[in-house]
Amino acid sequence: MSHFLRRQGWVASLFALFVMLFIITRLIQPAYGSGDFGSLVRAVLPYAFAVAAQTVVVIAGGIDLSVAAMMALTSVTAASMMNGASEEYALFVVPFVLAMGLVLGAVNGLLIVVTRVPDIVVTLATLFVLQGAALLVLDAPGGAAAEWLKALISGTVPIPGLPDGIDAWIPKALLLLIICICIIWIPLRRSKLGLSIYAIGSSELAAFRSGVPVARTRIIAYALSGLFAAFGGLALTMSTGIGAPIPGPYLLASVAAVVLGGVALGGGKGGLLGPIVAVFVLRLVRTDLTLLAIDPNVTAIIEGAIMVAVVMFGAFITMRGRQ
Amino acid sequence: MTSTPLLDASGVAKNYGAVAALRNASLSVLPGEVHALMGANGAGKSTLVKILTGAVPASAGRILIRGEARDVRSPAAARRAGLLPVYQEPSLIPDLDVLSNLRLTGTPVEPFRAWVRELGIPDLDIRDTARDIPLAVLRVLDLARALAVEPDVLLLDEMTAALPANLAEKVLEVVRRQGDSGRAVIFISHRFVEISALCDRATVLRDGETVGVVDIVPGVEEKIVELMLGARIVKTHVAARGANQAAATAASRPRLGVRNLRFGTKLNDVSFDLADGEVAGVVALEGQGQDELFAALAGSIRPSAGAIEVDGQPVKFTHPIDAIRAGLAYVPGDRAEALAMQRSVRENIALPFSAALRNWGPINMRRERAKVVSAIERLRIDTRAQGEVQRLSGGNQQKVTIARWIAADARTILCFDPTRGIDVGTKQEIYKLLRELAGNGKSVLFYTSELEEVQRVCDRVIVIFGGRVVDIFPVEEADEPALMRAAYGLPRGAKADIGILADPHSSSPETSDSPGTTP
Amino acid sequence: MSTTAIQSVPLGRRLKRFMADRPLIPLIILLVILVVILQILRPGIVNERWIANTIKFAIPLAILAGCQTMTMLTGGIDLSVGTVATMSAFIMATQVVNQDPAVAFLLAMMPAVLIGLVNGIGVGVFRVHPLIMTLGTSLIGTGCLQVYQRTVIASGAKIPDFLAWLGTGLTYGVPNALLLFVPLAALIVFTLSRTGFGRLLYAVGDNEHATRLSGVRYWQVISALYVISSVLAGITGLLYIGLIKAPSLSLAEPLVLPSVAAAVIGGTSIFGGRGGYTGTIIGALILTVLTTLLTILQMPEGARRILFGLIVLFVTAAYLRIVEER
Amino acid sequence: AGKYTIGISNTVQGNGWREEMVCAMKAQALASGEVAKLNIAHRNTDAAGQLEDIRNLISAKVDAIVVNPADPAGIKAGLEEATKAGIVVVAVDQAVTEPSAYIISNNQEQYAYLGAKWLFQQMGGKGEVFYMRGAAGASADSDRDKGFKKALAEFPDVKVAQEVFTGWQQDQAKQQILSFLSTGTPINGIWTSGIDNVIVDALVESQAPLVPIVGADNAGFVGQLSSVKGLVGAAVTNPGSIGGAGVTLALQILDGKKPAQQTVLVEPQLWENATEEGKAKLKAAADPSLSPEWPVSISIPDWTTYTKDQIVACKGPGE
Ligand SMILES: Nc1ncnc2c1ncn2[C@@H]1O[C@H](COP(=O)(O)OP(=O)(O)OP(=O)(O)O)[C@@H](O)[C@H]1O
Ligand SMILES: Nc1ncnc2c1ncn2[C@@H]1O[C@H](COP(=O)(O)OP(=O)(O)OP(=O)(O)O)[C@@H](O)[C@H]1O
Ligand SMILES: [Mg+2]
Ligand SMILES: [Mg+2]
Repeated sequence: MSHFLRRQGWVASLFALFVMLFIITRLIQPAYGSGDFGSLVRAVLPYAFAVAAQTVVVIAGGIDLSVAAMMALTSVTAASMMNGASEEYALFVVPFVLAMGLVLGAVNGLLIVVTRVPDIVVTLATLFVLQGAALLVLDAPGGAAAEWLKALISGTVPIPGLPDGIDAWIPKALLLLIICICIIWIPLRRSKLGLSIYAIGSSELAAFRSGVPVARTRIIAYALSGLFAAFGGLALTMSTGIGAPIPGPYLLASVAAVVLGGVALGGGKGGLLGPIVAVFVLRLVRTDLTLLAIDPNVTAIIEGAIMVAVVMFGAFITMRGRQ
Repeated sequence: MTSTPLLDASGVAKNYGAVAALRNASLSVLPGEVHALMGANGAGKSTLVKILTGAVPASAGRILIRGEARDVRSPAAARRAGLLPVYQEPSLIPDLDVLSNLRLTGTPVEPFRAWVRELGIPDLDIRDTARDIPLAVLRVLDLARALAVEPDVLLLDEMTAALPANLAEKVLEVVRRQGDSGRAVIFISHRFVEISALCDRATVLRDGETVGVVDIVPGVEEKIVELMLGARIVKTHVAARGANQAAATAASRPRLGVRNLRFGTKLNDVSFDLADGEVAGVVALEGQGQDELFAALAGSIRPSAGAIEVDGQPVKFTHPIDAIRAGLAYVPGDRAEALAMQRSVRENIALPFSAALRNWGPINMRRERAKVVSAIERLRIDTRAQGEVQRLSGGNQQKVTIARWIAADARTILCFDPTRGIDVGTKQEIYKLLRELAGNGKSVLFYTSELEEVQRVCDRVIVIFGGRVVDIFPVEEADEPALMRAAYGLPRGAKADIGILADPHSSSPETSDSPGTTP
Repeated sequence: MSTTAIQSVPLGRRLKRFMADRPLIPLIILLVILVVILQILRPGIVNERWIANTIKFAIPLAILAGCQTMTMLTGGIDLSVGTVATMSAFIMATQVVNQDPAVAFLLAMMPAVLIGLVNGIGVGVFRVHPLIMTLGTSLIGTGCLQVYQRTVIASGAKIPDFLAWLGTGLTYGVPNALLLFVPLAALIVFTLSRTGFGRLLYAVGDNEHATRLSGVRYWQVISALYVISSVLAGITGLLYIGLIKAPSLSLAEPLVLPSVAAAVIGGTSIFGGRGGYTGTIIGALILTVLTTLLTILQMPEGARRILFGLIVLFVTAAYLRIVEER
Repeated sequence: AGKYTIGISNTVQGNGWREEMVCAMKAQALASGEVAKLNIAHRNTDAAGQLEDIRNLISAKVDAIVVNPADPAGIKAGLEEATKAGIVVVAVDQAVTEPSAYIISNNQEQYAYLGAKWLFQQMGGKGEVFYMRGAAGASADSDRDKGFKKALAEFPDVKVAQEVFTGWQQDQAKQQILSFLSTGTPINGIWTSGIDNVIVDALVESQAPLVPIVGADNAGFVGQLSSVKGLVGAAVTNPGSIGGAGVTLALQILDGKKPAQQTVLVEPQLWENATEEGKAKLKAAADPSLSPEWPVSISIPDWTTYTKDQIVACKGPGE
């Protein structure tokens, strides 16, 4: 029990924060209902994938500055491939784009391993490369998305055995997020590969001496990051119906959410749940600021202050805990 | 015995840039043998182990395993070949719990648990994160993890250096049984007691070269030391202080007074005095509160009750700088804690000079250089790789941690196991140094996990058990059995069988480098 | 221990070791190679005027990269430099309309000091990760600037003549900005190598615990560091506004990522404990020349960015190869 | 006094033009007297982020949403949901593909065409032009590119000497022009996508010949057109006050006065300093008291009713 609390305490408090914010939201806007929650989840979707992409590499002791650019590239690729194509063609596009993310991510990892240049520089360089590639694919926002893809994240699905009242609170987008992440993350976390990812993040030397193939594990971590980023790119295309070659604000947001979610930037610690709950919190804060009609220039100040305050609070708690 | 060697390495060389860590090392280990690998600090023992287990690629050399040439390229490959190391630094993944660490290396859990119990740690929770486990226990876990897969050759790099006596004993027992069961162990240690109690043969390295292989027979220590040190044969007589000194120290006001110190559940009521010109030894088993005592004196933790007095004045430390200002300098046992590994020897030694806000300005390079050089010379630090401390051998790193406070001219030095992993020659130097410091009026509080050191260096012995001072007695009464009994919390004078170190047969050859301190 | 024998080492090896000991040399060689490529692509471009321009634009980048170098030495990073520079530039340009230049200067430097202090306390006392801390303060700073901006819409803006002279002026073909930069750079280099504070930056980044045991108060070092970094960023802002002469709310933001890149290309480790400022200066020059090179090339914007990324990667990798031992 | 709540969504922050747009929205909402509250989402984000903002505004139950779209097609779903929720949607500055939305927009293609055509005429129909675009991949930039190319097609002897993307960043633009100047390549004209005053500065500082320059009606550039000796140039209007017009349109629709068509285009004007008539226009337009990044055309006849003081105060209802 104490192990669980120590490990999950931060996530639990984040979740409590989310619930509290949700109650506040209902107080501000009593009509805030399941449809609005659905909107929230759709807004969360690309951020959640971006942060998942970032989390994997951060746990492995790295950082990936190319997350947002990777999302842009996969998004424009998907959108331009689906432009004018049939609905069925999209069935091919989705796996293609995901594979592309996986491969490009692996290339990131490979470059880090082979050149031995620090990850932050390699991914900064690939940030430019991927951005450039996105511009070559589409030099202005455009393309299209298959209708079924767009439908995949809007509305809810009737889940047998659940009353409609509850079902309404489980939007398709949330299901999609949970499924995509669970399929990849849960088996991984329990596998030896998952342990190896934590191990190289925690101590590369100790991992190597424990027989972990460090280079291969690092490449796989970046490949997974690319895969999640490709999911994020698809999520962008699904929600907007187009692809935009200029990366959105997902890079810094992903790093912020990783830290808010209790994943140490040094690597080796944390999980995926925390950062994703953090994304929900950050998006809900945004909603509340809009609902309250706060001066938009002040919202930047508030968002920054919240970020700093939460992390400071966390640091303060750990400091107290240590004494 | 004419069986093929389990492991046969010859002509092994390794260059780190301009530094040749190994030139021409060879090592041959027979089945059923506990084989000692000996050498002064920086001789290349750890490097050889790393090469044999694939952690570091060799620049040259040939390695045969069971007579077959094998290219061991990674620790995983070595593991498959039946070679399991316990390196000088713990290699559990700090952020994973013990269980995950086992799964990562494919170690079966039940045998591991059995070994852990056998090695004297009955209450391990395998869900504990490695980072939260004390260093000594980590080392034992490292060993248990290696033992659990029943390796053909076990390579132990200074396994016992960081262990308190009770754990060290168990390790020795287990290692000896490994040898008896037909497997082989390569055992690195600077402690002759252990070598003679345990090993069959010894390979001696000097400056990266194998200079001899000897059978361990009573009296061979002299020869090994000669081989190890080459021309540099040191025969120092570190005498404890003379009787006149004793009188002087007793009379003067205590330099440091500790009064009823408490910290959580770890320290319950510790009181003692430390006089000017005195070296007081602290003896304790693992985890009896000695870490907390030193941390409190160093200003790293705040005691929950009790008082510390310096020169009769009560002091309160909120940060190590307060302790340093009061003249207390702390040398931690774990050198990784004390050194900026990527910086030079010089910068590491000069670090305390810049600590205070008013010393943030330009540095007087000439003055600094003079001080640093004199400290380096005084401790005979091997400066071949001085550009980065991490390239020094373990022993030389350890010396840098002490040199810092010599250069800063601290009045009281709190040494926590300073000779951990240091070769005999260097040990002698450090003993001499501590005595010299005491002779110059400095005070030294000296915790050691090697009981025999107490007799060499200390004037008085403070025994801690269960967070309390259970006994304080003069060094004259501190022979090893007495210390051992006291450390176990037994009243002085009681008799009890406490393991092989008490066995007169295995400890009797221990004469070569302990000249005449036992009464 | 015997001294290592001086063996006859092959020339290539010796050359490599020579360069490894002087990491600046390979960096300078890389810079020269870029300039030569530029000259081949556009014969005649490498003239006095071009050099002056390059230096003018490299200087603000180099100073900000100095902030990154120093913070990176301690294992940190300062992402708020862009915002701080923009703030001081914007405040200077708008305040100087109605205020005495000295007062305007003080007003302009105020937010810099403040943000630096907050960063320092957050990182040094509360142990917030520098990336998050400086990102947070940069968001807060941007917000404040937006609010401030509304109060001065009507007052217009003016670039003080002195700043314009410093930012754009030339004396005998030499940019005046060097008058500011050379002493500043010398000061940074001296601080890092020959002062107690500089020593502490390296040591803290290498092993914080060890510095604590040696009596160093972490929060003092970190607070001072981030204040210094912010003040440097503020000064950069003033210089930059003199160069660009158009105050905007995102003036220096585009310099943030390149400043990190310049420091890393220059050989400073992002993990702390390793690096220096001279390398960073060359790093900034390399990036500036690279930008010109890509502007000159006639190719689609996408291809240009790809090339930029690849060259940055290649330069860093080549540099590491050369400097690394073994 | 007002009764409506209007939501505003904008995705570029910290750029003079957009700031003016937001201030115009606020000022117009205040001046109209019909608006009780403005609910502004104003930050740097992409189409997906704008969708989030629009949906938040729907949750906030605003009566109308005035939006400067991050992308014409990318926010279609959100706008559709808004219309379904009974919210009036007005897009300003750029068109949107959602058919139920009303559009009041500056004609970006025309903006580029007008300026480029004038420039090519000034160059005598031949020579080399330095083409300084906006941000690669932005939809306003690609619209302008269409207009520029259209004009270019009409002047076969005009060649593009160099094409660069300024990213609408002044420092980048300045570095690009200075690098270009030092190559010594002769040019006969410069077309900029609104990053203009730094270009004039660069020419003056480096004592390069002042070739004709086309820019936008930013206060700084308009001032330069009258003050810099020997500078021939033209400012094409691209009023940020279009935001105010958007608010007016939304209010008209809320009041039941629907416009004849869904789309209202505000045509750009060109103010040049080559003729006396143009100079007079420039003089009338110039406003040195404005922040140099602000467009000087702070109002749009028939569409905005606020005063200059009101827009400069940048205060909305209830502030
Ligand atoms: N990574 C490295 N880079 C440069 N030199 C190194 C490196 N590792 C070891 N050395 C050098 O190699 C030599 C042998 O070191 P090694 O650690 O093997 O010694 P050791 O015999 O284990 O000593 P100790 O008893 O002190 O642990 C030393 O001189 C050391 O300075
Ligand atoms: N840069 C330096 N180079 C060499 N020696 C130094 C240097 N700075 C300080 N020292 C020496 O280190 C010792 C401690 O110096 P420091 O200035 O820290 O004194 P302090 O103990 O803090 O002083 P006080 O007791 O007066 O407060 C002195 O012997 C001093 O001469
Ligand atoms: Mg060793
Ligand atoms: Mg050793």
